[in-house]
Amino acid sequence: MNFRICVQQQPFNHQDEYDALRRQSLSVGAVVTFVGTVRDINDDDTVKVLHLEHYPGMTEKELEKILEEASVRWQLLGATVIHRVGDLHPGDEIVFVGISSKHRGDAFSACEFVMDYLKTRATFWKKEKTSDGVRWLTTRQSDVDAAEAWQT
Amino acid sequence: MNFRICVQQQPFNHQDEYDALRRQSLSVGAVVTFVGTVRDINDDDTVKVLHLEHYPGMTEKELEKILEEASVRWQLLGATVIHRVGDLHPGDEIVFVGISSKHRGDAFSACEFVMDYLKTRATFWKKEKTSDGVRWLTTRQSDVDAAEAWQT
Amino acid sequence: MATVIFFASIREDLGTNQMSVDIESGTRVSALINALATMNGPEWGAILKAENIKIAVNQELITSDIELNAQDEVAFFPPVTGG
Amino acid sequence: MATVIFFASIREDLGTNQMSVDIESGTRVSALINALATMNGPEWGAILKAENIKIAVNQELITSDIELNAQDEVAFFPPVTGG
Repeated sequence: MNFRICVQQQPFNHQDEYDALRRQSLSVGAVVTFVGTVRDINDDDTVKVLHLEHYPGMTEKELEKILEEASVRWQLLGATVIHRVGDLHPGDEIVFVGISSKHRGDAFSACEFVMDYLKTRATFWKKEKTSDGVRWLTTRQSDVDAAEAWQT
Repeated sequence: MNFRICVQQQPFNHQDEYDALRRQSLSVGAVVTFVGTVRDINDDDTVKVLHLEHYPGMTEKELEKILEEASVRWQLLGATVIHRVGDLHPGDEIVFVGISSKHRGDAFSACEFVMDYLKTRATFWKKEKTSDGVRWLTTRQSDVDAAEAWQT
Repeated sequence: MATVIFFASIREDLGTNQMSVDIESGTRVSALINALATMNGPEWGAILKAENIKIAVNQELITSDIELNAQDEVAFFPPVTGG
Repeated sequence: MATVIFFASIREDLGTNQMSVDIESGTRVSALINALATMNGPEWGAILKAENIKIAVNQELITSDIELNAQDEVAFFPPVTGG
Protein backbone atom coordinates (compact mmCIF):
# COMPACT_ATOMS: atom_id res chain seq x y z
CA MET A 1 0.00 0.00 0.00
CA ASN A 2 1.61 3.21 -1.21
CA PHE A 3 0.64 6.65 0.12
CA ARG A 4 1.47 9.94 -1.59
CA ILE A 5 0.56 13.17 0.22
CA CYS A 6 1.43 16.61 -1.07
CA VAL A 7 0.45 20.19 -0.20
CA GLN A 8 1.64 22.58 -2.88
CA GLN A 9 1.04 25.91 -4.60
CA GLN A 10 1.64 24.75 -8.16
CA PRO A 11 -0.86 22.80 -10.29
CA PHE A 12 -0.64 19.02 -10.38
CA ASN A 13 -0.54 16.87 -13.49
CA HIS A 14 -3.64 14.70 -13.55
CA GLN A 15 -2.26 12.17 -16.03
CA ASP A 16 0.95 11.65 -14.02
CA GLU A 17 -0.96 11.08 -10.79
CA TYR A 18 -3.39 8.72 -12.48
CA ASP A 19 -0.57 6.80 -14.19
CA ALA A 20 1.32 6.36 -10.91
CA LEU A 21 -1.78 4.85 -9.29
CA ARG A 22 -2.58 2.64 -12.25
CA ARG A 23 0.96 1.33 -12.56
CA GLN A 24 1.29 0.55 -8.84
CA SER A 25 1.12 -3.13 -9.75
CA LEU A 26 -0.49 -5.49 -12.25
CA SER A 27 -2.99 -6.37 -9.50
CA VAL A 28 -4.66 -2.99 -10.00
CA GLY A 29 -8.11 -3.48 -11.50
CA ALA A 30 -9.69 -0.13 -10.58
CA VAL A 31 -8.55 3.49 -10.29
CA VAL A 32 -10.92 6.17 -8.99
CA THR A 33 -9.89 9.82 -9.01
CA PHE A 34 -11.63 12.88 -7.60
CA VAL A 35 -10.76 16.47 -8.40
CA GLY A 36 -12.37 19.48 -6.75
CA THR A 37 -12.25 22.73 -8.73
CA VAL A 38 -13.02 26.39 -8.00
CA ARG A 39 -16.57 27.24 -9.15
CA ASP A 40 -17.36 30.66 -10.58
CA ILE A 41 -20.39 31.14 -8.33
CA ASN A 42 -20.63 30.30 -4.61
CA ASP A 43 -23.63 31.13 -2.44
CA ASP A 44 -24.92 33.34 -5.30
CA ASP A 45 -21.81 35.53 -5.47
CA THR A 46 -19.27 35.65 -8.30
CA VAL A 47 -15.94 34.27 -7.08
CA LYS A 48 -12.86 36.19 -8.24
CA VAL A 49 -10.14 34.62 -6.10
CA LEU A 50 -10.14 31.70 -3.70
CA HIS A 51 -7.28 31.88 -1.22
CA LEU A 52 -6.25 28.69 0.54
CA GLU A 53 -4.27 28.64 3.76
CA HIS A 54 -3.17 25.60 5.76
CA TYR A 55 -1.29 24.48 8.88
CA PRO A 56 2.02 23.11 7.56
CA GLY A 57 2.94 19.93 9.39
CA MET A 58 -0.43 19.25 10.94
CA THR A 59 -2.15 19.10 7.55
CA GLU A 60 0.14 16.34 6.30
CA LYS A 61 -0.31 14.40 9.56
CA GLU A 62 -4.09 14.62 9.32
CA LEU A 63 -4.06 13.51 5.67
CA GLU A 64 -1.83 10.58 6.60
CA LYS A 65 -4.28 9.55 9.35
CA ILE A 66 -7.15 9.71 6.90
CA LEU A 67 -5.34 7.48 4.37
CA GLU A 68 -4.35 5.09 7.17
CA GLU A 69 -7.98 4.76 8.21
CA ALA A 70 -9.09 4.25 4.59
CA SER A 71 -6.51 1.48 4.17
CA VAL A 72 -7.84 -0.27 7.28
CA ARG A 73 -11.43 -0.07 6.05
CA TRP A 74 -10.81 -1.13 2.44
CA GLN A 75 -8.31 -3.17 0.41
CA LEU A 76 -6.22 -0.54 -1.34
CA LEU A 77 -3.11 -0.69 -3.51
CA GLY A 78 -2.33 3.03 -3.83
CA ALA A 79 -3.67 6.31 -2.44
CA THR A 80 -2.74 9.88 -3.36
CA VAL A 81 -3.87 13.22 -1.94
CA ILE A 82 -2.64 16.49 -3.40
CA HIS A 83 -4.06 19.77 -2.09
CA ARG A 84 -3.17 23.16 -3.44
CA VAL A 85 -2.75 26.34 -1.35
CA GLY A 86 -2.36 30.03 -2.22
CA ASP A 87 -4.49 32.06 -4.65
CA LEU A 88 -6.70 30.08 -7.02
CA HIS A 89 -9.21 31.23 -9.65
CA PRO A 90 -12.46 29.85 -11.10
CA GLY A 91 -11.73 26.69 -13.07
CA ASP A 92 -8.52 25.95 -11.13
CA GLU A 93 -7.97 22.58 -9.52
CA ILE A 94 -7.96 22.58 -5.70
CA VAL A 95 -7.59 18.97 -4.66
CA PHE A 96 -6.81 15.56 -6.16
CA VAL A 97 -7.68 12.29 -4.44
CA GLY A 98 -6.86 9.06 -6.24
CA ILE A 99 -7.21 5.44 -5.14
CA SER A 100 -6.18 2.21 -6.84
CA SER A 101 -7.39 -1.22 -5.77
CA LYS A 102 -8.11 -4.67 -7.11
CA HIS A 103 -11.87 -4.21 -7.17
CA ARG A 104 -13.90 -1.10 -7.89
CA GLY A 105 -16.02 -1.03 -4.73
CA ASP A 106 -12.97 -0.44 -2.54
CA ALA A 107 -11.67 2.39 -4.73
CA PHE A 108 -15.03 4.19 -4.94
CA SER A 109 -15.71 3.98 -1.20
CA ALA A 110 -12.20 4.93 -0.14
CA CYS A 111 -12.03 7.91 -2.51
CA GLU A 112 -15.31 9.37 -1.26
CA PHE A 113 -14.38 8.63 2.36
CA VAL A 114 -11.04 10.44 2.02
CA MET A 115 -12.75 13.51 0.55
CA ASP A 116 -15.43 13.57 3.25
CA TYR A 117 -12.83 13.30 6.01
CA LEU A 118 -10.48 15.78 4.35
CA LYS A 119 -13.30 18.33 4.22
CA THR A 120 -13.91 18.13 7.96
CA ARG A 121 -10.48 17.21 9.40
CA ALA A 122 -7.59 18.46 7.29
CA THR A 123 -6.36 21.90 8.38
CA PHE A 124 -7.17 23.99 5.31
CA TRP A 125 -9.11 27.25 5.27
CA LYS A 126 -10.68 29.03 2.31
CA LYS A 127 -11.12 32.77 1.88
CA GLU A 128 -13.19 34.01 -1.03
CA LYS A 129 -12.87 37.31 -2.82
CA THR A 130 -16.23 37.87 -4.50
CA SER A 131 -18.04 40.78 -6.15
CA ASP A 132 -19.48 41.32 -2.68
CA GLY A 133 -16.20 41.57 -0.74
CA VAL A 134 -13.90 39.16 1.08
CA ARG A 135 -15.12 36.37 3.35
CA TRP A 136 -13.78 33.31 5.12
CA LEU A 137 -15.86 30.27 4.27
CA THR A 138 -17.61 28.41 7.05
CA THR A 139 -18.17 24.68 7.39
CA ARG A 140 -21.15 23.32 5.47
CA GLN A 141 -23.55 21.16 7.43
CA SER A 142 -23.73 18.79 4.42
CA ASP A 143 -19.98 18.15 4.79
CA VAL A 144 -20.31 17.44 8.51
CA ASP A 145 -23.18 15.05 7.77
CA ALA A 146 -21.22 13.29 5.01
CA ALA A 147 -18.25 12.66 7.33
CA GLU A 148 -20.48 11.47 10.18
CA ALA A 149 -22.26 9.00 7.90
CA TRP A 150 -19.02 6.95 7.71
CA GLN A 151 -19.02 6.45 11.48
CA THR A 152 -22.14 4.33 11.65
CA MET B 1 -25.78 18.02 -19.59
CA ASN B 2 -23.29 16.61 -22.10
CA PHE B 3 -22.97 12.88 -22.84
CA ARG B 4 -20.02 11.26 -24.56
CA ILE B 5 -20.23 7.55 -25.35
CA CYS B 6 -17.60 5.66 -27.27
CA VAL B 7 -16.80 1.98 -27.95
CA GLN B 8 -13.38 1.63 -29.51
CA GLN B 9 -10.37 -0.64 -29.97
CA GLN B 10 -7.69 1.98 -29.42
CA PRO B 11 -6.58 3.30 -26.01
CA PHE B 12 -8.15 6.50 -24.69
CA ASN B 13 -6.28 9.53 -23.36
CA HIS B 14 -7.12 9.92 -19.70
CA GLN B 15 -6.02 13.56 -19.50
CA ASP B 16 -8.09 14.59 -22.53
CA GLU B 17 -11.22 12.93 -21.18
CA TYR B 18 -10.71 14.44 -17.74
CA ASP B 19 -10.04 17.91 -19.21
CA ALA B 20 -13.20 17.79 -21.34
CA LEU B 21 -15.28 17.01 -18.23
CA ARG B 22 -13.57 19.62 -16.10
CA ARG B 23 -13.91 22.35 -18.73
CA GLN B 24 -17.58 21.66 -19.38
CA SER B 25 -18.38 24.91 -17.58
CA LEU B 26 -17.13 27.10 -14.75
CA SER B 27 -19.95 25.64 -12.66
CA VAL B 28 -18.02 22.38 -12.41
CA GLY B 29 -16.85 21.85 -8.83
CA ALA B 30 -16.20 18.09 -8.91
CA VAL B 31 -14.89 15.54 -11.41
CA VAL B 32 -14.86 11.83 -10.58
CA THR B 33 -13.27 9.33 -12.95
CA PHE B 34 -13.18 5.56 -12.86
CA VAL B 35 -10.91 3.34 -14.92
CA GLY B 36 -11.08 -0.44 -14.98
CA THR B 37 -7.90 -2.24 -16.01
CA VAL B 38 -6.94 -5.81 -16.89
CA ARG B 39 -5.51 -7.58 -13.83
CA ASP B 40 -2.72 -10.13 -14.21
CA ILE B 41 -4.51 -12.74 -12.09
CA ASN B 42 -8.21 -13.62 -12.20
CA ASP B 43 -9.75 -16.48 -10.23
CA ASP B 44 -6.21 -17.70 -9.43
CA ASP B 45 -5.15 -18.02 -13.08
CA THR B 46 -2.58 -15.89 -14.90
CA VAL B 47 -4.32 -13.82 -17.56
CA LYS B 48 -2.47 -13.56 -20.89
CA VAL B 49 -5.11 -11.96 -23.11
CA LEU B 50 -8.55 -10.55 -22.36
CA HIS B 51 -10.72 -10.42 -25.47
CA LEU B 52 -13.72 -8.10 -25.42
CA GLU B 53 -16.65 -8.46 -27.79
CA HIS B 54 -19.79 -6.32 -27.94
CA TYR B 55 -23.08 -5.82 -29.77
CA PRO B 56 -22.54 -2.74 -31.94
CA GLY B 57 -25.58 -0.48 -31.85
CA MET B 58 -27.25 -2.04 -28.82
CA THR B 59 -24.24 -1.32 -26.59
CA GLU B 60 -24.33 2.41 -27.32
CA LYS B 61 -28.10 2.50 -26.74
CA GLU B 62 -27.75 0.75 -23.39
CA LEU B 63 -24.96 3.10 -22.31
CA GLU B 64 -27.08 6.08 -23.33
CA LYS B 65 -29.99 4.76 -21.23
CA ILE B 66 -27.67 4.35 -18.24
CA LEU B 67 -26.38 7.92 -18.53
CA GLU B 68 -29.95 9.20 -18.99
CA GLU B 69 -30.98 7.47 -15.79
CA ALA B 70 -27.95 8.82 -13.93
CA SER B 71 -28.81 12.36 -15.06
CA VAL B 72 -32.35 11.96 -13.74
CA ARG B 73 -31.11 10.73 -10.37
CA TRP B 74 -28.33 13.29 -9.86
CA GLN B 75 -27.42 16.81 -10.93
CA LEU B 76 -24.73 16.29 -13.54
CA LEU B 77 -22.87 18.61 -15.88
CA GLY B 78 -20.97 16.07 -18.00
CA ALA B 79 -20.78 12.29 -18.35
CA THR B 80 -18.41 10.17 -20.43
CA VAL B 81 -18.22 6.42 -20.99
CA ILE B 82 -15.50 4.88 -23.13
CA HIS B 83 -15.24 1.11 -23.40
CA ARG B 84 -12.56 -0.72 -25.32
CA VAL B 85 -13.07 -3.93 -27.32
CA GLY B 86 -10.70 -6.38 -28.97
CA ASP B 87 -7.60 -7.99 -27.43
CA LEU B 88 -6.29 -6.41 -24.22
CA HIS B 89 -3.40 -7.41 -21.95
CA PRO B 90 -2.64 -7.15 -18.19
CA GLY B 91 -2.27 -3.47 -17.27
CA ASP B 92 -4.36 -2.26 -20.21
CA GLU B 93 -7.30 0.07 -19.64
CA ILE B 94 -10.71 -1.45 -20.36
CA VAL B 95 -13.23 1.23 -19.45
CA PHE B 96 -13.37 4.92 -18.52
CA VAL B 97 -16.32 6.50 -16.74
CA GLY B 98 -16.13 10.20 -15.89
CA ILE B 99 -18.69 12.52 -14.33
CA SER B 100 -18.58 16.26 -13.68
CA SER B 101 -21.02 18.08 -11.41
CA LYS B 102 -21.32 21.10 -9.15
CA HIS B 103 -21.02 19.09 -5.93
CA ARG B 104 -19.00 15.99 -5.21
CA GLY B 105 -21.79 13.76 -3.90
CA ASP B 106 -23.53 13.75 -7.29
CA ALA B 107 -20.34 12.89 -9.18
CA PHE B 108 -19.34 10.05 -6.83
CA SER B 109 -22.78 8.44 -6.81
CA ALA B 110 -23.36 8.79 -10.55
CA CYS B 111 -19.94 7.38 -11.44
CA GLU B 112 -20.38 4.28 -9.29
CA PHE B 113 -23.99 3.85 -10.50
CA VAL B 114 -22.91 3.98 -14.15
CA MET B 115 -20.23 1.33 -13.55
CA ASP B 116 -22.62 -0.95 -11.65
CA TYR B 117 -25.25 -0.69 -14.39
CA LEU B 118 -22.71 -1.01 -17.19
CA LYS B 119 -21.45 -4.27 -15.65
CA THR B 120 -24.91 -5.83 -15.69
CA ARG B 121 -26.64 -4.18 -18.68
CA ALA B 122 -24.22 -3.07 -21.39
CA THR B 123 -23.72 -5.77 -24.06
CA PHE B 124 -20.04 -6.58 -23.62
CA TRP B 125 -18.55 -10.03 -23.14
CA LYS B 126 -15.11 -11.00 -21.91
CA LYS B 127 -13.10 -14.05 -22.93
CA GLU B 128 -9.92 -14.81 -21.02
CA LYS B 129 -6.88 -16.60 -22.30
CA THR B 130 -5.08 -17.88 -19.20
CA SER B 131 -2.31 -20.34 -18.44
CA ASP B 132 -5.18 -22.80 -17.97
CA GLY B 133 -6.85 -22.32 -21.37
CA VAL B 134 -9.57 -20.11 -22.81
CA ARG B 135 -12.81 -19.28 -21.01
CA TRP B 136 -15.74 -16.92 -21.32
CA LEU B 137 -16.28 -15.05 -18.09
CA THR B 138 -19.57 -15.41 -16.28
CA THR B 139 -21.50 -12.77 -14.37
CA ARG B 140 -20.32 -12.20 -10.81
CA GLN B 141 -23.00 -12.28 -8.13
CA SER B 142 -21.32 -9.26 -6.49
CA ASP B 143 -21.96 -7.24 -9.67
CA VAL B 144 -25.61 -8.28 -9.77
CA ASP B 145 -25.96 -7.32 -6.10
CA ALA B 146 -24.27 -3.94 -6.67
CA ALA B 147 -26.66 -3.06 -9.50
CA GLU B 148 -29.70 -4.19 -7.54
CA ALA B 149 -28.72 -2.08 -4.54
CA TRP B 150 -29.48 1.07 -6.60
CA GLN B 151 -33.08 0.00 -7.11
CA THR B 152 -34.13 0.29 -3.49
CA MET C 1 -36.23 -11.55 -43.76
CA ALA C 2 -35.46 -11.34 -40.07
CA THR C 3 -31.80 -11.03 -39.07
CA VAL C 4 -30.73 -13.43 -36.32
CA ILE C 5 -27.41 -12.78 -34.58
CA PHE C 6 -25.43 -14.56 -31.91
CA PHE C 7 -22.75 -13.28 -29.54
CA ALA C 8 -19.94 -14.59 -27.38
CA SER C 9 -20.23 -18.19 -26.14
CA ILE C 10 -23.56 -18.67 -27.98
CA ARG C 11 -21.92 -17.68 -31.25
CA GLU C 12 -19.07 -20.11 -30.61
CA ASP C 13 -21.37 -22.95 -29.51
CA LEU C 14 -23.50 -22.56 -32.66
CA GLY C 15 -20.52 -21.93 -34.94
CA THR C 16 -22.20 -19.00 -36.68
CA ASN C 17 -22.58 -15.30 -35.94
CA GLN C 18 -25.49 -14.24 -38.16
CA MET C 19 -28.19 -15.60 -40.44
CA SER C 20 -31.26 -14.41 -42.29
CA VAL C 21 -34.53 -16.24 -41.66
CA ASP C 22 -37.76 -15.86 -43.57
CA ILE C 23 -40.53 -15.33 -41.01
CA GLU C 24 -44.05 -13.95 -41.17
CA SER C 25 -45.02 -10.97 -39.04
CA GLY C 26 -46.65 -12.29 -35.90
CA THR C 27 -44.21 -15.19 -35.47
CA ARG C 28 -43.34 -15.56 -31.80
CA VAL C 29 -39.75 -15.74 -30.58
CA SER C 30 -40.33 -19.31 -29.34
CA ALA C 31 -41.52 -20.29 -32.84
CA LEU C 32 -38.41 -18.73 -34.37
CA ILE C 33 -36.22 -20.79 -32.04
CA ASN C 34 -38.10 -23.96 -33.01
CA ALA C 35 -37.66 -23.09 -36.69
CA LEU C 36 -33.91 -22.59 -36.15
CA ALA C 37 -33.70 -25.99 -34.42
CA THR C 38 -35.59 -27.64 -37.28
CA MET C 39 -33.25 -26.06 -39.85
CA ASN C 40 -29.94 -26.52 -38.02
CA GLY C 41 -30.32 -29.44 -35.64
CA PRO C 42 -31.74 -30.11 -32.16
CA GLU C 43 -28.63 -28.78 -30.34
CA TRP C 44 -29.70 -25.32 -31.51
CA GLY C 45 -32.95 -25.69 -29.62
CA ALA C 46 -31.08 -26.71 -26.46
CA ILE C 47 -28.62 -23.82 -26.70
CA LEU C 48 -31.18 -21.12 -27.55
CA LYS C 49 -33.61 -22.27 -24.85
CA ALA C 50 -30.94 -22.43 -22.12
CA GLU C 51 -32.08 -20.93 -18.84
CA ASN C 52 -29.92 -17.81 -18.65
CA ILE C 53 -29.87 -16.87 -22.34
CA LYS C 54 -30.72 -13.25 -23.14
CA ILE C 55 -32.75 -12.24 -26.18
CA ALA C 56 -32.95 -8.77 -27.71
CA VAL C 57 -35.34 -7.73 -30.47
CA ASN C 58 -34.27 -4.65 -32.41
CA GLN C 59 -31.60 -4.08 -29.74
CA GLU C 60 -34.06 -4.04 -26.84
CA LEU C 61 -33.92 -6.84 -24.27
CA ILE C 62 -37.16 -8.85 -24.15
CA THR C 63 -38.49 -10.77 -21.18
CA SER C 64 -41.58 -12.38 -22.70
CA ASP C 65 -42.35 -14.39 -25.82
CA ILE C 66 -43.32 -11.43 -28.03
CA GLU C 67 -44.51 -11.45 -31.66
CA LEU C 68 -41.90 -10.50 -34.25
CA ASN C 69 -42.16 -8.40 -37.38
CA ALA C 70 -40.78 -9.84 -40.61
CA GLN C 71 -37.76 -7.47 -40.70
CA ASP C 72 -36.78 -7.65 -37.02
CA GLU C 73 -33.24 -8.08 -35.72
CA VAL C 74 -33.20 -10.85 -33.11
CA ALA C 75 -30.07 -11.35 -30.99
CA PHE C 76 -29.17 -14.21 -28.64
CA PHE C 77 -26.40 -13.83 -26.08
CA PRO C 78 -25.22 -14.88 -22.61
CA PRO C 79 -25.33 -12.54 -19.56
CA VAL C 80 -23.03 -9.55 -20.09
CA THR C 81 -19.59 -9.36 -18.49
CA GLY C 82 -18.09 -6.00 -19.53
CA GLY C 83 -16.62 -3.18 -17.48
CA MET D 1 8.92 28.99 25.59
CA ALA D 2 5.68 27.68 24.09
CA THR D 3 4.88 28.61 20.49
CA VAL D 4 1.36 29.92 19.98
CA ILE D 5 0.05 30.15 16.41
CA PHE D 6 -3.15 31.39 14.84
CA PHE D 7 -4.73 30.59 11.48
CA ALA D 8 -7.28 32.00 9.08
CA SER D 9 -9.97 34.31 10.54
CA ILE D 10 -8.50 33.97 14.07
CA ARG D 11 -5.14 35.20 12.78
CA GLU D 12 -6.81 38.14 11.08
CA ASP D 13 -9.01 39.00 14.06
CA LEU D 14 -6.01 39.00 16.40
CA GLY D 15 -3.69 40.69 13.90
CA THR D 16 -0.84 38.27 14.57
CA ASN D 17 0.12 34.85 13.32
CA GLN D 18 2.59 33.58 15.90
CA MET D 19 4.08 34.42 19.29
CA SER D 20 6.28 32.86 21.95
CA VAL D 21 4.95 32.66 25.49
CA ASP D 22 6.84 31.72 28.61
CA ILE D 23 4.83 29.05 30.42
CA GLU D 24 5.61 26.49 33.06
CA SER D 25 5.02 22.83 32.37
CA GLY D 26 1.63 21.92 33.77
CA THR D 27 -0.06 25.14 32.65
CA ARG D 28 -3.54 24.36 31.36
CA VAL D 29 -4.73 25.57 27.96
CA SER D 30 -7.40 27.72 29.67
CA ALA D 31 -4.67 29.38 31.77
CA LEU D 32 -2.64 30.08 28.62
CA ILE D 33 -5.66 31.79 27.05
CA ASN D 34 -6.15 33.90 30.18
CA ALA D 35 -2.47 34.86 30.14
CA LEU D 36 -2.77 35.87 26.45
CA ALA D 37 -5.81 38.04 27.28
CA THR D 38 -3.95 39.67 30.16
CA MET D 39 -0.98 40.44 27.92
CA ASN D 40 -2.83 41.52 24.78
CA GLY D 41 -6.28 42.74 25.83
CA PRO D 42 -9.69 41.29 26.74
CA GLU D 43 -10.76 40.88 23.05
CA TRP D 44 -8.16 38.08 22.89
CA GLY D 45 -10.02 36.19 25.58
CA ALA D 46 -13.32 36.57 23.75
CA ILE D 47 -11.85 35.41 20.42
CA LEU D 48 -9.89 32.46 21.83
CA LYS D 49 -12.80 31.27 23.97
CA ALA D 50 -15.34 31.46 21.12
CA GLU D 51 -17.63 28.46 20.95
CA ASN D 52 -16.46 26.81 17.73
CA ILE D 53 -12.74 27.54 18.01
CA LYS D 54 -10.43 24.55 17.46
CA ILE D 55 -7.23 24.05 19.45
CA ALA D 56 -4.34 21.77 18.55
CA VAL D 57 -1.37 20.96 20.80
CA ASN D 58 1.71 19.72 18.96
CA GLN D 59 -0.45 19.37 15.86
CA GLU D 60 -3.02 17.13 17.54
CA LEU D 61 -6.56 18.42 18.04
CA ILE D 62 -7.52 18.57 21.72
CA THR D 63 -11.02 18.38 23.13
CA SER D 64 -10.33 18.94 26.83
CA ASP D 65 -8.41 21.47 28.89
CA ILE D 66 -5.11 19.54 28.99
CA GLU D 67 -1.86 20.47 30.73
CA LEU D 68 0.86 21.88 28.48
CA ASN D 69 4.59 21.32 28.46
CA ALA D 70 6.86 24.36 28.39
CA GLN D 71 7.94 23.78 24.75
CA ASP D 72 4.55 22.91 23.26
CA GLU D 73 3.18 24.26 20.00
CA VAL D 74 -0.39 25.47 20.58
CA ALA D 75 -2.54 26.41 17.58
CA PHE D 76 -5.90 28.17 17.47
CA PHE D 77 -8.06 28.06 14.35
CA PRO D 78 -11.65 28.05 13.07
CA PRO D 79 -13.37 24.90 11.69
CA VAL D 80 -11.61 23.70 8.53
CA THR D 81 -12.99 24.40 5.05
CA GLY D 82 -10.61 22.77 2.56
CA GLY D 83 -11.23 20.31 -0.23
